Order: sequence, then structure tokens, then C-alpha cells
Amino acid sequence: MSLLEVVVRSVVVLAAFLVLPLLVGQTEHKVMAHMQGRLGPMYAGGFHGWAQLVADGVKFAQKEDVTPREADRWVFRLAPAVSLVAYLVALSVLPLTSGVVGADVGAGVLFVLAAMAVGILGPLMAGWASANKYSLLGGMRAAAQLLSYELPMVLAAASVALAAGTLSLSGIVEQWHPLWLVWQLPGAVVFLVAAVAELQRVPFDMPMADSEIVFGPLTEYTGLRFAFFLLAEYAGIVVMSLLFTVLFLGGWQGPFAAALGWLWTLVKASAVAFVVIWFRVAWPRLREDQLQRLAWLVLVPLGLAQLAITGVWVVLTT
Amino acid sequence: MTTLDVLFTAVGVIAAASAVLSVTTRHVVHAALWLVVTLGTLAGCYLVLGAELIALVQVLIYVGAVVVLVLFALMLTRAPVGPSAEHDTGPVQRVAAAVVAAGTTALLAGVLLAALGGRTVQIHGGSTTELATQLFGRWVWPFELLSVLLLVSLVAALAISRLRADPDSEVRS
Amino acid sequence: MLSPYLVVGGVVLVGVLLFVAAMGARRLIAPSAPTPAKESTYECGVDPVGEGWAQTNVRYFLYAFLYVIFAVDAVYLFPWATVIRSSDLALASLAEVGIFVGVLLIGLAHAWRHGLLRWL
Amino acid sequence: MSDDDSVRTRAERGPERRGAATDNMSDRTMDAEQPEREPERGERGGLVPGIFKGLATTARAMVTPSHTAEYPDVLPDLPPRSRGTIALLEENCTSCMLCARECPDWCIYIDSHKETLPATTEGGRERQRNVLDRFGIDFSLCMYCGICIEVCPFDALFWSPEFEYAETDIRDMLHEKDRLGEWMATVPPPPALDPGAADAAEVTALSKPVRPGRATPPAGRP
Repeated sequence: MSLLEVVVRSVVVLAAFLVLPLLVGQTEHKVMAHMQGRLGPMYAGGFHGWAQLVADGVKFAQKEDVTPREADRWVFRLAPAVSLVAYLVALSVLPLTSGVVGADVGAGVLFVLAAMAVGILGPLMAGWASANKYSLLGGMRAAAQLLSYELPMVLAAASVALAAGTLSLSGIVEQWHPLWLVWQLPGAVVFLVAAVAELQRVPFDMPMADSEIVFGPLTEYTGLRFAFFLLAEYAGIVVMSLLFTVLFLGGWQGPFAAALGWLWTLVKASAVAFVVIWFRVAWPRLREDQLQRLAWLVLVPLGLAQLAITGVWVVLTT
Repeated sequence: MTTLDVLFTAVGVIAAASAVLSVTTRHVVHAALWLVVTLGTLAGCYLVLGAELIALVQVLIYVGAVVVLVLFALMLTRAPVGPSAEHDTGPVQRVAAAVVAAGTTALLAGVLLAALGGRTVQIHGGSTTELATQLFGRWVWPFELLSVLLLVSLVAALAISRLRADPDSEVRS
Repeated sequence: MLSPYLVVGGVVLVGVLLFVAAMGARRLIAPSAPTPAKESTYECGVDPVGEGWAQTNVRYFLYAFLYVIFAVDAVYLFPWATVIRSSDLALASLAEVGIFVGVLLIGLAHAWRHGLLRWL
Repeated sequence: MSDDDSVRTRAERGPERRGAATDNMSDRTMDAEQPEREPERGERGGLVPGIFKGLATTARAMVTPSHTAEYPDVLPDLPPRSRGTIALLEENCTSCMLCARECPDWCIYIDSHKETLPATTEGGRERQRNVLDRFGIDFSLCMYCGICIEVCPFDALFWSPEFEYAETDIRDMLHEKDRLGEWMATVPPPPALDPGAADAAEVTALSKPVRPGRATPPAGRP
């Protein structure tokens, strides 16, 4: 692989990373507004406020970036980058269609999970380095939640890998069969719930719970660094939606997959992202103790059961 | 020197440097964060050597879980922002640690050099499938024993945490 | 095997560059007028009390520990995926993993039975 | 007898009640021992349907057209008695200061001077009248209670539905009589009387048959 190719691929991944989260964010603006009987942004850019997030970005860049006096300056300043780069790296290995992928890593499933595991450090660093009580509490909550829900996610992903007999994301899509929608359903549910929790979105937004701990680990952040955390959150939705599509919905499989595969992936991922946004509007926040119980007493056993089903099924059918 | 050699050297130097920083820094949490860099670059070393699965597991377990555990423990037990003198070690301990570290390095280097010398070893068996075949075919007993080990540590940890939690809950109810 | 990881390295580099460039742009565009009040720790408008450290529930630590144990368990499932279809290891590996996970499930059941998954 | 009865009943119920209370308490302690179990069992019937009900409600709201009024583009259709601002009909004002005195916020400023009018008839008396020099309302203080409008005996103050007079500086919210006068144009005509309502006092007075001699007010007049 030549240096030029590496550069081109990296830049394309970066472009996708900067565009797709904005699309999700704008969709959230509009979908959430309509679900609440509002219109949402209507002015920026002219047509139904399509440029609202661009305007927000410009605004964020013009805002003063305050580092609190008590904060640990370097850790405080680097935390957004850790969150951001983790999701950027995760995005780079997700395939769009057959052969179209930033980096076709052999053990793609494990790679995405590992990249997102590193992202846990972001909120934890932010929470500690702010030297703020709300931030520390939020950081603790974030890390405990991300760890607890990482496990069901790993189990559900392992079940899919088991069903496909490969760790490569492209390989999983090629092995996918519509029947998976049925016998991987518990795993899919577990994965979706865990993914929403990993994204720290409603109903699992206790780390950010604004009515309890201001804004959790992001309390002290301002300006562009705050914007980067938000970008990471929406990039997270993109990554999770694509990953869910690839693992459970068959990625680019569908009619005219040869020509329209990329469209299928995007359509399915958009549907998943829509569902994630929908959850945010429809449901209230869970309580902190319910959160951990749900993870350990519902999702983990369900994930293990799915694993058992998959294992036995695969052994019996081969 | 091939590209791989260059990459390995670069990653190794970063790993070693961050390891040194992690033991010399006076900020407790910084030490843990430097440990993240060390473990992450170690994963890079494994990757350059062709062990993809090991590298990814290294990131997933060590960076994503073990270091987070360490950070948790630090933050729960009062980790101040800024250098902390009370966690510092005295000169005697430092010298002792340096001697032990140098001794370990010398021993390892000696053993490895004596065993392999200047020979180039062909790497094989790094692929995930081969590793899995070995693991589930040949190393079954260590694998199963590992689960028992994990169980024991889990029960032990729960027992320790219960020592604190139980009187509390009795008081409350 | 390594060439996709070159792209991953490139992506990391590009991400870092994005962050550095954005921070550079911020330095040029954004105002900077620090005042002592602005730089003080935010505590809902009240003067900060004590230092920036709060007593947190030790349970958080417990969950982290549980995760470490189970993550070690879960990573073995991934290599399993690559051999479960091989003719000579299918049944054997199923049994092995079954025992492996079963032993750890005892741990989870133990934690649950002693009420350690409750939030106090 | 009845008193006795009730006392006995109360006495009999006493231990029962106490028993009930202890039951409650033991329930509560059980709850404390297993805090999550009780509510969860109650939820189990409604949890899953509740989850989907939330989704259905939001989905229905999404496909229902919203009622948002896009204000700067589409002006709102305000009801006739909207309290937008207070308009002044300068000709009616006699500078009697009633409004300024009744204002709870003391936000009305009135300056006036007396002017002598020459007698209109030969040998007549000269008359004096008040000339309004300044009439200002500070809308940064005004709380839109409408007391000034109520107390004005000469119908010089009116509610206007006009509301677009925001300023970027709070000191610019003090509006003088020329601005208050401009708003008179936006005051809607008084609403029509309800069908079957009594006629206005003026109309009643005019429609009375003209009687020769001294007019005495009727006894039962309201």
C-alpha cells in the first residue's frame, strides 16, 4: 500500500467523520422537534435550517475556551481528543460496501470494540482533570456505565462473529442471512440497548444528567473543546449505527447489492440512528442503580444465552 | 533495516519512554495515563510482530479495562490534581527499584541473546485461527484453569468489598 | 496483514492533526479574556467549597472489577469464532467454552445472591 | 349512645390499626432490604407496553403537523384584548395624575402646566385648563397590570396589541407621549356588545323620551 493511498484513505475517513455526525445531528434537531410538536431550526442556511450545525460550529470556534484554574491543564485539554480519535479510528474500519472500507482490518469486530474501549478514557480524564465535583461524579458514572455495558456489547458481537465464523466485518456481512434477524434477535436487542448506553444517551444519560450533576464530565468545558465532545457523541451514533447494521442487519445486502450496496448500508444505518434519536425523545432517564442492574442481571445473561444458542446452533448445523 | 524494523523500534522507544515517565512522574493520575500510552504502544509492538489478536486484546483488556480500573481506584481514594508528595517514595526505595529494574533487564537481555543470538526467527502461528486451534486443541487445561482463577479473584474481591458494604446496609435497613 | 493498520495509523494521525488544527484556529479566532471569576470552579454560582474531589460510591469500583473479569472471559470468545466450524474442534470447543463461561457465571450468581449487584 | 358506640368502635379498631401500621412498617423494612424488587414487580405488567406507548406517542406527534407560529414571517393572530402595550389618546388626558398615582410600579411620568383660556363670551369668566407637557411610561418597569387604563376617568389610555417594541438597551424602554400616541392607531375598536346586552349608558340617555320641565332621575336606575 503506497503512502498516497494511506493518505487518501485517511482523509476520506476524516471527511466521513466530519460529515456523517452533522447529518445525524441535524436529523436529531428536526426529528426531535417534530416529535415534540415543534419545527426545530428553520433559518440557518435557508431551507429548513440545514446549516444550523455549521453555524453552531462557527459559533463554538468563536467562543472563549476557558481552562479552570484548579484543573490539570494537560489532561483537561487532551480529553476531547481522546474521545474524538477513538471514534474516528472505530469509524475507519467499518465497511460501507463490499471492498469499500477505510482499513480492512482482519479482526474488525474486536478492533471496533477495542477502539471504543479506549474512548472510555475520554470522559474519565475530563471528569478528573476538571477538579470539579460534578465532573468527577459524572466521570465515575460514565466510566462505570461504559464498562458495564461494554460487556453485553462484546457478548452480542461475539455471538455474531460465532455465527459467521469470522472476525472480519466484511466477512460477517457476506455470511449474513435474513434468518439471522430471527435467531440473533436477542443479541441484537442486547447490542442496541448496550450501544445506546455506550453513547450515554437517553435513557442512559446519567453521566450527563443535567438535572442532577449539571453536565457531568463536560461541566467545565467551553468553546471548541466542548464542541469536540459533542462531535464525538454524534460520531458515536454513526459508529454504533453502522456497526449494528454490519453485525445484525446484513450491511450492504439487499436487492441490487452489487450497485446499490453502499446505499443499503447507509439506509439501514440511518434507520438505526433514527431509532436511537427516537429513544431519546420517548423515554425518561433510568436511575443509576437500575442502570447497573439492567446491565448485569438482564443484558449479560441474555447475551450469554444468545451465545449459547448460537454456539449450539452452529455446532449442530455444521 | 526493513520498514517493520523501523516501526518496531519507533513503537518500542515510545513504549519505553512512556514507561519511564509513568514511574517517574509525581502526579498519581498522570502515571496511570502514561501507563495507557505504554500499554497501547506495546499493542503496537505485538501488531508489528504479526500478532493481531493479541494486540487488539491488549488494547481491549489492558487499556480499556485494567487501566480504567486503576484510574477508578485512584480517583476513589483521593487523587489530587497536581503533584502529590505523600505518595512519593524515598531515595532508598528508588535506588532499590532502579537496581531491580536494571537486573531484570540484564537478565532478560542475557537470556534472550543467549537463546536466540543473532538468528532471525521466522514468525509463525500469529494468526487468529492458528492461535484458536492451539488454544482449544492443545492448551485446554490452562484455559479452563483460567476460568477458575478468575472466579476465585472475583469472589475474593466481592468478599473484600462486602466487608465495607454490609454494615452500612444493615444500618440503613 | 499489516497494511490496513497503516491506514489506521494514518487515521490516528489525521485525527490528531484535526485536533491540533482546530485548536490553532481557535487560538486565532476565539477571544481570550480570563478573569479569576471565570476561571474558578463551577459550582452552580456558589463559591467552590473544599477542593474538586467528591466522595463517590465504592460500588463504581466493583463494577469496573466485574468488567475486567468478564472481559478477560469474553475475549476468548473471539478466537473461538474462528474454529467453531472446524470439524475436529467444534464439539470440543463448545464444551470447553461452556465450562469456561459456566464457571464464571457462578461468580456472577454469587455476586447477585449476596446482593452485591444492588446499589446499596 | 351514639357517642358511646363510636368510642367503642374506635377502641376496638385501635389495635387493628396499630396492627396495620406495623404491617406497613414491616413492608417498608422489607422494601429497604430489597429496594428494587417491589417496584419492579409492579412495573412488570406495564413496563414493556409502557415502553412502546412512549414510542407510539412520539411517532404520532412526529407525523402530526406542528402548531408552531413562525413569528417574524407570519404575524400572530392576537385576541382582541391582548395586552401588548399602552397607548395614549392625548386629547382626552386632563393630567389628573390618577394613573400615575395608581401605578404599582410608579412607571408613569406626567408633567403639565396650567393654561388660562380667555372667556368665550363677553364678561365671562376666564377658564383654566391643564396642558400635558410630558406623558411617559417606562416599559422596563411596567408590569402590564392595566390599572392605569382602568382608573383613567376620561378614556385616555387604551390597551394596544402592538408588542414589537423591544430595545437592546433597557434605558430605551421609556416611551414618551408621541410614541404612545402613535400606538393609538393600533388600538382595535371596542368589541361589539353581546346580543341582548343592555345598551350603553349614553344610548339609554339619548333614547329617553324628552320630558318638559326638570328631569328627575328615576328611582330604580342602576
